[in-house]
Amino acid sequence: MSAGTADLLEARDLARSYTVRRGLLGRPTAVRAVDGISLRVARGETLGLVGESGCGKSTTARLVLGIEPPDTGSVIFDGNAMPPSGTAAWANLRRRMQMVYQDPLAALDRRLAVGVQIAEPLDIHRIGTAAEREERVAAVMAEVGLQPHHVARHPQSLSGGQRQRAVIARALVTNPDLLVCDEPISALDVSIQALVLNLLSDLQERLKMGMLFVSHDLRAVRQISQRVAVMYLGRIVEEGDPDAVLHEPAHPYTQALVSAIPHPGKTTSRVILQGDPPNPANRPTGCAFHPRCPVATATCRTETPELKPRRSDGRRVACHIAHGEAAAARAPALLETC
Amino acid sequence: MLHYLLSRLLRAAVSIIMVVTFVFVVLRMSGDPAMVIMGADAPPEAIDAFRKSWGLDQPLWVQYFSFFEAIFSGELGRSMRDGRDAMAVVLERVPSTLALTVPAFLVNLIVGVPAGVYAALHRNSLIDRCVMVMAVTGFAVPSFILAMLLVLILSVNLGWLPSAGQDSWLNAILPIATMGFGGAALLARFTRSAMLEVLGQPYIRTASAKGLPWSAVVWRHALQNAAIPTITIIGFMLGGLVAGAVVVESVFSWPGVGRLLVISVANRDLAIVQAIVLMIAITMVAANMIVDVLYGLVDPRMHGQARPARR
Amino acid sequence: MAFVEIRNLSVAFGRSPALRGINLAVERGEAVGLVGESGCGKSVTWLAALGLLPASATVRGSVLIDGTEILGAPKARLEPVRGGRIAMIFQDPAASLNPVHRIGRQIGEALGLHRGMTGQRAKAEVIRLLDQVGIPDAKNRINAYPHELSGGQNQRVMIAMALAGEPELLVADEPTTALDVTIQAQILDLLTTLRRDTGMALVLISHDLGVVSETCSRIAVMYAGRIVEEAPSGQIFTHPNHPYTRGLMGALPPLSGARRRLVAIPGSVPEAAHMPQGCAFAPRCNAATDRCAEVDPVPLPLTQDHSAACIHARPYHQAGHPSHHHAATTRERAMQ
Amino acid sequence: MARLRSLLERLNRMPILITIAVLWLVLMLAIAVSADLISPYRFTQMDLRNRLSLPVFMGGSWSHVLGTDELGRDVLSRLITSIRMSLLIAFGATIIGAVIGVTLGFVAAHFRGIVEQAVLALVDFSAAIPFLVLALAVLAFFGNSLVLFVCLLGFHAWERYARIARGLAISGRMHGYAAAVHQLGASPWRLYGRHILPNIASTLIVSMTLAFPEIILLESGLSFLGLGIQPPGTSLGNMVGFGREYLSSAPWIMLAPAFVITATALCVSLLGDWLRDRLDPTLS
Amino acid sequence: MPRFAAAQSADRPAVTVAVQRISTSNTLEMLTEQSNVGARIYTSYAETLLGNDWIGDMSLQPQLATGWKRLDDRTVDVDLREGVKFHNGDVMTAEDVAFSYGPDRMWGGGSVEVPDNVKAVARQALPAFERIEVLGPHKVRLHNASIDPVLEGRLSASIGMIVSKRAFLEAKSWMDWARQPVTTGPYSVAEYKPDSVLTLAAFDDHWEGRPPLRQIRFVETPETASRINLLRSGGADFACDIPPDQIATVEADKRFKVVGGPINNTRYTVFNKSHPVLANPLVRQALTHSVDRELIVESLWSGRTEVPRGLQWTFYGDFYIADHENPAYDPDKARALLRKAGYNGEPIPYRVLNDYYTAQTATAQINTENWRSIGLNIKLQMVENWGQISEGGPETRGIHDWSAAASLPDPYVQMSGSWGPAGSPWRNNQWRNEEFGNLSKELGSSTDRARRIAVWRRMLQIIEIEDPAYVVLHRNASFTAKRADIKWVPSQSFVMDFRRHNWSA
Ligand SMILES: Nc1ncnc2c1ncn2[C@@H]1O[C@H](COP(=O)(O)OP(=O)(O)OP(=O)(O)O)[C@@H](O)[C@H]1O
Ligand SMILES: Nc1ncnc2c1ncn2[C@@H]1O[C@H](COP(=O)(O)OP(=O)(O)OP(=O)(O)O)[C@@H](O)[C@H]1O
Ligand SMILES: [Mg+2]
Ligand SMILES: [Mg+2]
Repeated sequence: MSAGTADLLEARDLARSYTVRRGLLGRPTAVRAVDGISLRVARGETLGLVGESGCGKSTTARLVLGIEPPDTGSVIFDGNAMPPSGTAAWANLRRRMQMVYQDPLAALDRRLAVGVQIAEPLDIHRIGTAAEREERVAAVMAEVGLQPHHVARHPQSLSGGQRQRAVIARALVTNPDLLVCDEPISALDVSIQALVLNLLSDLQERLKMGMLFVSHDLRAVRQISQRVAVMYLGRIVEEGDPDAVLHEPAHPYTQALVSAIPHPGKTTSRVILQGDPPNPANRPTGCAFHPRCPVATATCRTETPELKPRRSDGRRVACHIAHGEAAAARAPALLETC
Repeated sequence: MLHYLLSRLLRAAVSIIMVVTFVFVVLRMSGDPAMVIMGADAPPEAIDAFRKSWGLDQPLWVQYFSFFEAIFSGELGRSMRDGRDAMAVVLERVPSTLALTVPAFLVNLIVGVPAGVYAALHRNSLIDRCVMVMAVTGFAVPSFILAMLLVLILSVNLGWLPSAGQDSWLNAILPIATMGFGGAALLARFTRSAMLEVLGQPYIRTASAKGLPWSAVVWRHALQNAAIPTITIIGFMLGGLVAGAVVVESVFSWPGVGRLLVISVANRDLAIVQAIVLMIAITMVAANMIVDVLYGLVDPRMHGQARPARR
Repeated sequence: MAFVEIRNLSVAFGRSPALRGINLAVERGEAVGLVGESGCGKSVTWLAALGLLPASATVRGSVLIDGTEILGAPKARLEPVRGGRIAMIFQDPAASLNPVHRIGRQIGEALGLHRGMTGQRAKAEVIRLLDQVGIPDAKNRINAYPHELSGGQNQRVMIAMALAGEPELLVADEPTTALDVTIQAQILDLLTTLRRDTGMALVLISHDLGVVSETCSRIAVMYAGRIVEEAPSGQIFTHPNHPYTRGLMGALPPLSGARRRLVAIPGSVPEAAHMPQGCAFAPRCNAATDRCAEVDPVPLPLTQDHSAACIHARPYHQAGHPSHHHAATTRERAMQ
Repeated sequence: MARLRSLLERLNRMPILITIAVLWLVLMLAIAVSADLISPYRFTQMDLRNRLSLPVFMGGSWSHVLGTDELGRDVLSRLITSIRMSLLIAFGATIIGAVIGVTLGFVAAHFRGIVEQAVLALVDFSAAIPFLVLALAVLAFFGNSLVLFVCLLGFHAWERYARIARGLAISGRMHGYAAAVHQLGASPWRLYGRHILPNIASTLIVSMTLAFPEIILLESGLSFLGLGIQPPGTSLGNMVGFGREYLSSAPWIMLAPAFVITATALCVSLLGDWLRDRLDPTLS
Repeated sequence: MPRFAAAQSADRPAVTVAVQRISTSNTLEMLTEQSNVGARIYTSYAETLLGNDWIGDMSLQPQLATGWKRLDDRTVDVDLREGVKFHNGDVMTAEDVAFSYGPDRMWGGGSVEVPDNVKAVARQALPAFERIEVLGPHKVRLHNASIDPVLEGRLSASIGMIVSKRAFLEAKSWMDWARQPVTTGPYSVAEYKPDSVLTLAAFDDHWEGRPPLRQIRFVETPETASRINLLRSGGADFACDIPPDQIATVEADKRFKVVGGPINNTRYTVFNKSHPVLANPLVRQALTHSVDRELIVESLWSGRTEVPRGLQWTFYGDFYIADHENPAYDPDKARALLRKAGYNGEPIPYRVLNDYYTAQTATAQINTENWRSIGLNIKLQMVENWGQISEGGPETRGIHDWSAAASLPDPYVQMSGSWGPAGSPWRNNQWRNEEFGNLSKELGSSTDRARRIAVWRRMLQIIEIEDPAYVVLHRNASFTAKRADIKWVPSQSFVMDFRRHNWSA
């Protein structure tokens, strides 16, 4: 945190559950999608958010943007608490915070041409004249690698990657202060990925844009973020410098994750996680990861580890073993670095 | 669940009170029932006496409150015309109305929905055009013209079916056909439009890619997603089941609720009108509940909107 | 004969061509990777093959399964193929799942269709499939609706649904974009195992070169509606021959070392309706010559199983290095 | 200029049936606008010695092209005046009903909770009130004014729009695009007007094209009960209603207006369906 | 025996009659069913002491009374027919007759609660009725409180249908009775579904012998076209209330015939003298002079009815003023009258019910056109019920339609009852005329026939010419379509006579 200025975004202790009912008469059960997350994003900084599928990343993204109200916890944007969704203050904030959706097809209105949809934030926040808007849209589209003739296309007649770029363009068109990207590049080929990642870093530098970058692509995360947080079952289990986290993962889950990164042209050995995948409707006691953890001990089964800086190098991690509070049950699997 | 039911019942009560009040005010303030029922030649004393005996000489609000008082004691009042218990009069008519409306409703469903689906699947084909022209014509031809034409052809000229009355089930065929035609047309058009809306969705492609035969894709996947407008219309149809159809009942001299309503409104026979309106309101409310449950069934996203579980 | 053979497949939407003559063969049990520029026609290829494109598309060419033409085949011939012989995993899982049906039902449907399973048996199988793709709490999740699942979970439902029909060929269109690497690894393992055990062929469409190289034995690179390079996966990374393929390799963000600015291929794909006369990649190619703007290159065999559609591509010896001289003969051949 | 050209181009692409429909509607509008100029007689002008005279195509004279009615009035002149009246009523009421219904439906869908309950209570209320009673109310309390009459008929179908709009809007809001637009900071106006409305427009268009003939017929029913357009005024429904006794003896009195009703409804529907299909970019 | 009866009844036809309305009040008791509508049905199941020769000249005929003798101006002795049975098998006695005219049924104050409006109706029909005295098992004496020139005639009024005392007292309430009366007519009420169907079954113990029909069904068929179609498709043998324009349509099929014609009911249009414009008799005279009756009869009625000489009937005998003239159709004279009256375009409302009377709307439109053509600003208002016709202040009530019927050969009952000081227009301040009022009283109390005729002539002059209260349009006509092979004669009223003397097929 730079001295004097508050963080752009600060989330404290966010939690969110969904009720699901099985059948008409089924008993409602709570699914804890996010279970106590705190994070900060400074101006000009990118926080990468990685983690297992279904661990609550998209939900976190929605919560920090105030699209959904958290059950508990609070979001502070630019020093002020997030106004309730739907209010004028909330709506005004939107020009400063934007989101790139995970599923672009669903996030686009199939009745409107993409050009119109990209221009929409400008229309909504009455930015510029009609001509300026048109110009701006053309510029953004070019920046994300869309061609001028795509302006009049409807979402369903675009390819997956083109749609994704349309969503990115829409999010960038207002030059937001905060950008939350939920899998922004998953459908892009590497060349366009490069284009988009370069674009994002440029904007970040130029506009001091803060970014929450949710992705499964650890290369991209490393490329773009200053810090990375690893989530597991609704909580952050490790946070730190991307290189450090990716090369010397402290948490056993991170270790498994890093080992699974595929490398073009090589076939590598990796840690395949054993045991059942985690179920947010039925959270294990103690450390949520312990049923699948190769090094879990008795403590892990009963005591929930806290996310705190490790004494050795100050890495924030939530693991009894990493903190040396418990001895590993077995020697950790050999992790090769690359 | 309980909360849902309670709010539903509260709303139903509010609507019903509004309906009853409205009908009361309208009927009371648009023509003197004494005059209407006794006729133009009745001596003024008779009219005064009539007014007095039905409490029509009281101020409106007194009448209103005593009317509600009576309702809460389960007494809907008596017909001003012949002194019969209003509910009994209405209930006596309901079966004969249902004898027309229920089959007509089924005809609507059985003909209308498939016709709409079919037309959607063959968009712009000759068949689509024919179905839709039929549907529009069926809807735009005044029902008494349709009824009269059916009667002229099938009863008067061919002598196959009776033209009016209520002597056997044969009498019901023509009125049901008349009513069925218009309603089916309505459903067909809504269904077609909603189907077209859905057929371009990616999940329809998924279903096809699974290898489902096209008919199964349509019936199992598309129809349910397209169902909301159709269900809404079906809800209105369900709600209208007890109200009958004025024109058709008149043309076929079918003594149903619709005609009773017209006669009773014309006579300002409040108790009967209220009894009918109450029945209609209750069916409407019931139909709405059914519709809401159906909404939830066809589109799980409409159910409760994944309300957060607050701890 | 190849199990599936696509010959000269071309697709146009109105006046703009999306595919400009695709030739691709997939053998039984083979895993083919399909990579390429976003919007180059990877998805359309397979949608066209299975007859799933909207009516506005004009499709030409031929798609043979075991020698039987399925392009433009009547529904009765096409339906058993879809899902049963060729299953497809779509790119946008959330939109591609029916929002009003429970996921268990959607998967069960495929089981009923292609494996005649119903009732409890089908349910047990659905749970097994969901377990297999790593959906937690499968027993309860079969009752979930797509909107109650996360992006990655929906994607896995799509995968389970495609596997339900035990297809002979699985076309997976970016099946792991929403999955974290551990689950991705698990899914890829699963696909590989299935391939080994059942002889299922796999076409993997992906942008993740790592994923493709790990899973597939052969890789086809597409650009602007054509296959521009095709090679065994080892060779394509060691001997990328088409300049586009080389560009792709170069754009990959590194996982270690100093962070440098990424190198994207400059320029953009030409508009489909206004394809340049010569090589479609020429305007963006740093090795382009005048000739490139005139000649529309056809695939040239470089080695026995490596071909590239570039007039500058040169044959090489598998062990050796490609020479840096232009072979006139190659150029001439390309011109025919 | 370019716009004009593209318009012409579009017209060129219109199927023949649609062209006919458009032409018919234009004709009707022209008749409505110039009714006073083109009608050969005053529509109330009676010629009792020349009652029920045959139309030309049944062998009548050219002085009354469509024959005369039971009071010897020129059917053509009455038809022309009726077209004006009925078009006014039908278009006016259809639009009023749609606007009120859709607005309230959206309001219900947007606010949910107590507002939704209130709107739904109103819907139930209005659906349960026999239209007859409603008509009675308006006419008894406000007199027989045309404006009120149009509003009244507009109220007829509002609850259908309201329910459909609410149902579809709730379902639409669950879609990702609505959430996305909401998060862009769009006002409810924009969300409902620009995104949800076009997405549910096709159903609403169908509903409106259905409401059109319905309203004409409803007016006929009301006229018949003495609550609609009153003699000596005339409307298509009114002509059909009063002419129906003559279905077998002098069919031209009512068949001409019945034909106009049906044909206009047909054209409106064809046009509506076509428009609906055009507005739907997923079709093509 | 039952078998024989069955065989017997099987050889008699059953007929179905399609009617627009069965009973306005939904009752079969004539004390509550006061409209023209009820007249059609009641003679088939109920009988009065004196009857009318409906299909003849309307003259009084013995019915349940075999003879009557006037003792003085206020008393009549009546001999009752013997061997008359009620539908419940009881034999009719003087007790039943006295009861039928007694407090329990009509006047109240007896053991049964009588609705007040019934009392009022009874009082209007029998204004000075005192009591009926039982003189013997088959002899009664009627006492009237005042002199009544038409006392016997009143015994033929429909409200005086003779009912079974036992059955009446056994009924749960007056209204229950009114829906199921037990009477003496040739047919008994087998089933009555209000607004739908009334089935009458032959009453074989009727004093005239077995009635000619096994069963009569009146089915309510509100639509004209439906009635005709019902007839044409064989669903009915009679279709009532056929508008004149449809006669040709029906008769185009040789199997059917339309019978009927003018009846003893006259259509007229009445004025509200308290309306500021109509207060001026000149304006009203102008109105009367611009009604083209002949044209209406000619066009709307195809000439099948006639224009009476004012509100009087030929069966009035020497009360019929043969030289009385209706105001002639003379637009110029009407315009002149208007000028004289200083009328300048004030609106005059004309309230019309939608075809309550046959061709009412058409007639009203013709009148309106005629009135407008002389410069009157007539505002045609279609209203929905009688209540709305009399609503509002005097300036909102101008003109409306009415009809009048007479069944006794004396103008007093009809004219004084409708327009005299006891009539509703007088009491509603719609039309009053002092001289007319006094004459009306004299007409009712005098026994000097010549004087009464003179009084009557003057009354007509006042109410139709000098200070017009109304303008007579034409006689009403009633047309009934029937199977051509049925020999059946319509009456000069709404009554349908299905007795044995009027049936053969
Ligand atoms: N329905 C359609 N109408 C018009 N053009 C279409 C349609 N569908 C696809 N296209 C165009 O066809 C081209 C190929 O699309 P396709 O979806 O196959 O691309 P892709 O290779 O799958 O790309 P991505 O990796 O981005 O998904 C694209 O340029 C796209 O814009
Ligand atoms: N509307 C909902 N109703 C019920 N459960 C939900 C809902 N939305 C999300 N969940 C559950 O919450 C959990 C977290 O979902 P979320 O979408 O945040 O995951 P994610 O981390 O984004 O995963 P992915 O990488 O697969 O997109 C999942 O288990 C999901 O099933
Ligand atoms: Mg997600
Ligand atoms: Mg694709």
